[in-house]
Amino acid sequence: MQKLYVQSTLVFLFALHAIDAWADDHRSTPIEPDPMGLVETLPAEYPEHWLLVMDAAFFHMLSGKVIVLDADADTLGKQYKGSMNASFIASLAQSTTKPEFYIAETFYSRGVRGDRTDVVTIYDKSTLDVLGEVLLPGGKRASAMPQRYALTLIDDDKLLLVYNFTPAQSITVVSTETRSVVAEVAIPGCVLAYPTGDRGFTSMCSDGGLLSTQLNEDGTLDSQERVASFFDTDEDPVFERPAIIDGIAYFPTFDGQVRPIDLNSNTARIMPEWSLVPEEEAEANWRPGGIAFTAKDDAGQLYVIMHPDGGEGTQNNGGTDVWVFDVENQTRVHKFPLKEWGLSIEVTRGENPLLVVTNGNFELEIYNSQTGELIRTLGGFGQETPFLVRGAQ
Amino acid sequence: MQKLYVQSTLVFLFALHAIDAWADDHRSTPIEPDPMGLVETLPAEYPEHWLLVMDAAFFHMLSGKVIVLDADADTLGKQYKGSMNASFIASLAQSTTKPEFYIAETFYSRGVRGDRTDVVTIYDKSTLDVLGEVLLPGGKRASAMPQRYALTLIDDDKLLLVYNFTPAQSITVVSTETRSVVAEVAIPGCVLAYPTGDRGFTSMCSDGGLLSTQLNEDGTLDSQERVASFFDTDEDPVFERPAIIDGIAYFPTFDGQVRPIDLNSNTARIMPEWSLVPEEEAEANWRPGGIAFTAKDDAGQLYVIMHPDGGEGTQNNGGTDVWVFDVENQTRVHKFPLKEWGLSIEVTRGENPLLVVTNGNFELEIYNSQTGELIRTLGGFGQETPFLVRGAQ
Amino acid sequence: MSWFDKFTEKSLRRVAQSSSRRGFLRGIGAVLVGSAASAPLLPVARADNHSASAPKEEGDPTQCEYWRYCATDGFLCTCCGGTYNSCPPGTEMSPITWIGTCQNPTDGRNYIISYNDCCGKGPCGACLCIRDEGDRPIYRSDKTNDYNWCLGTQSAVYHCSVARVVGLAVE
Amino acid sequence: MSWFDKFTEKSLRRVAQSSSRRGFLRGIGAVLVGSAASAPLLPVARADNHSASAPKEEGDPTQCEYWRYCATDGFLCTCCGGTYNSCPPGTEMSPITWIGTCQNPTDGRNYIISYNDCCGKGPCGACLCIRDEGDRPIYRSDKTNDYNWCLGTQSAVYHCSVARVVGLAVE
Repeated sequence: MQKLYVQSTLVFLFALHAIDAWADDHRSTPIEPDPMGLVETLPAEYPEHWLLVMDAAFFHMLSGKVIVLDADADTLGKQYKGSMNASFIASLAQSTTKPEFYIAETFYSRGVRGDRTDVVTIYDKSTLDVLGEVLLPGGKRASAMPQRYALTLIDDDKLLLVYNFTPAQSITVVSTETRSVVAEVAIPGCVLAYPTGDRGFTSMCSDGGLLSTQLNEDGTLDSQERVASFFDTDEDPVFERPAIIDGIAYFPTFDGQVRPIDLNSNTARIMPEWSLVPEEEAEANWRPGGIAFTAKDDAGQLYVIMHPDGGEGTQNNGGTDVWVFDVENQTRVHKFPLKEWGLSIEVTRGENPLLVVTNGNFELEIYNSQTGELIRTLGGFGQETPFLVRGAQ
Repeated sequence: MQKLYVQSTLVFLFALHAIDAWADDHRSTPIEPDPMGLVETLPAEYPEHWLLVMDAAFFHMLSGKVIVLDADADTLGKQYKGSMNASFIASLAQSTTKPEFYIAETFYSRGVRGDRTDVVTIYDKSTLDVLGEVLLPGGKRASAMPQRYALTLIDDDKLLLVYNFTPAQSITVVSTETRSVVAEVAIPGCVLAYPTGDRGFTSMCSDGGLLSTQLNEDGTLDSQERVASFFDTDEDPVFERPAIIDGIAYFPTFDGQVRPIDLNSNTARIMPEWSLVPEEEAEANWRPGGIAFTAKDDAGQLYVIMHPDGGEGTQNNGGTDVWVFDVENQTRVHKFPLKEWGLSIEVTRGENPLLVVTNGNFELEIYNSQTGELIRTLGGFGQETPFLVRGAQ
Repeated sequence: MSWFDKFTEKSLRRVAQSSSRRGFLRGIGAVLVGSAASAPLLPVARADNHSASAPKEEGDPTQCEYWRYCATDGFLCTCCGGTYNSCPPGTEMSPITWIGTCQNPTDGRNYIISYNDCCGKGPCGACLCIRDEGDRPIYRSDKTNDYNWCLGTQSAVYHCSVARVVGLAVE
Repeated sequence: MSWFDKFTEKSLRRVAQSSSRRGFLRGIGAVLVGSAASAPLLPVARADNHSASAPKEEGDPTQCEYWRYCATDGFLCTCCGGTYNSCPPGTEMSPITWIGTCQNPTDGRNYIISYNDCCGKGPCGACLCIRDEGDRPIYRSDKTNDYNWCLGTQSAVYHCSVARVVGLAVE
């Protein structure tokens, strides 16, 4: 309890000498002094059950962060592995070919005002140090609710795609090799970048169609191909938030269908839709919804947050259940009720995946993804609004 | 509920025409279109019961703010008058000779990292627009829990004093006339700036003494005078957080005395101490404490947050009561129990002052300062940790 | 603004204390005064007093249920130092906006409402109001509230949202 | 760091869920293992096993009650990706620090503890721990926890605090 500089401490320590001397010979050897300046590091490849929690800090947007948690650990001390700051509703991408994270973020020279600077900040996975940054020109980075495909790695993670909205729409192409901007590709009327084909991406368009773009090796535009409208964006909208399994993106629709789109070739290919809701439960009007409400596991199962009594206006609400689907057989294999209302989900990689749910209290519920059993709830880690969670890759 | 651009709206509006036409002649004239771009303004002189709430946002320090509230209003809509951002545990000063606020704050070029910039941001009281800023050189601004006298106006508000701690201690002198830094005055071993004499300030020193500084008209150093140690900073510490009434600063001590210091002359003058605790209550060991736990009203009464069962370690806790003192007669005139635990207080200006208490839930309790009656509690205004409240001057 | 449609119990408590835990989000939708697009509106009962001095609109603009907010999403400027049609001091109204059509229960008419964001100060944090009817994914930029609409302003930092009448839906 | 000694129910809930509403702050003080300066310490009962392999310290370093934290104030780095003596990844340990003297209940000795702040990332926000004994106002910069002690680091932004043993109080 005494807070002293060493000098003054030594004065009164002298007074204690008699007492301590009395006991000294009875004791074990004392604790060695701790070194100065120790800083922890993490493994360059994260364990399967580690999470990257994207806390947008909606009430304090300049103070967003990405928190690295171990979902297997029992106590906060063991759960919390580190953090990275992430300013103004940032986006995150993780490389699997380099030990790097990429955070697309925005700064103003005076906090909320002044000169704007958009950057991709490059973090080392092991040290969580900033390795460098790529300046994004034009102040174009989309400012929106977090989306998994607002920042996309393609071409063995050599190219990073940043979605822009000003409201003109484009993709800024960043080379992770040279850490520089190499191109900007216009995607008029379309949004986001789902990895597609050899070295490309697909965007979803306002007419209910798609736009598939292929890039050259240097990241410049090679070709673009439009896929004609296949749904009515007013009356029968498809969510722009798919889970991608073996190159097939499963896009839920507002009314409870799923629309698979094959992204394995250079141009997206529409596949037949099927229903998420078994016929015998149709009457309860179950619908998908939430923030990041779709996920997949490495065995190829699709996870969707569902809510009953759905209708116009309920599409972003979240839900009471997570349903799990076999996409091959187009059947539901599990129906897991959630402890609290669920807003976003993620499933970790590997053979024993965990289902992670951001609940309405902005805590993370960790479930066994095969049994639906609640294992633990992660909270109290300094989070405000963790809208989006990514499993460590 | 339909969110449409005007063009598409017009299409379906046509379909509704028949229905509306039916009703048209029975109706009053329709609402006129609202103008575009309206922005509210405030009076250049704020009413007596307006507050400046300094929310340091301790969990999101880059996102601090100062919120202007009307403590007289019944509803949040009428209470909330506006806000100013205030980055990284900022300090606030309000001029009474110019319609301006001054916020001393700190920015980094990349939020939490990069190049540091300290500034005094100048706000217009009426528009809450930024009028300009003064760059503070050296990255020296003290980063500490909010203090009323870390930013002090003197000389009819022509000079603004910014307290620095690196840990070397100094005062940066800013001219509010030229909006520029005019001097830096070393105050070795001393802290803060209590307005003193003609054009000066007094600082409290580590030896239990004081340092009184007078400036020239241009803000440069004129003279400094040390006042010899008058208390033991280890055993009998004086709080550095006084309420100043008629130029006399009333400094509570840890053990429940008050030490008045006359700041009316150019050198501070120590006055005899007296006890905050009536003899018959001494046994309960009442002590002052909290964050900004002293205040005064324009009638010259002193307000202090008190807690019973005080002792080493309780000095920053806050308390259960606010006690009100007649400083002339050195007697307690009121003993107000608080609804919730109190951390900080302020009393508004004028003849019908309100007592404002920041409670442990980080809400503001508004009391009648003469009866102790709780009038209302202000909350839900986007605050995180409003450590300090200033009455509008 | 408007990208906090996605909601959550914790934050919603600030808006609607009384909702039941599950399904509270649906409850918010239920206060809407019906959708002009999905079903034709019947004229509502008119006030007895038709004089020019009769109130043209009623309700509390600091509440999420207020008629003009039928498509709003974000912090209500009425709780942040602004009004339903003006920005708080020191903020800038975004010229780019999304449009809703809301029925005024006082005169039964449908009005086109422009939900301009006020920008340049950090999030107000008071009176979060979320209504998602008619919202579409971000590929429909004309109909989505997932974007921050502080576009074309000096700063893109979102503070709060207003609800301006820009015209009568039918003349 | 250390300037959040000033505490408050709301935040304290994160640390100590069980405190009664009033006086909870005093409760925190009560967990301290006595003050060496205000009253001489008696040696505590020693463990039976005096061998070199005997534990030299006990307790949970993620809890505010842990013996090394007798003068800490701020977020415990043990809850932020660090340990009681090391900073979380990507932060920088401040070379300027304040010093406390805490008694290790395992060996009964008094150790000098250095409370270095870890800096350069925003506030961790987890495991806030506040102990104010021995704290003095900021004119005693050697004994105050009201300053942010991220001084002499690349960034002055505070993240969390460690508690390093720097020596035995008496040899």
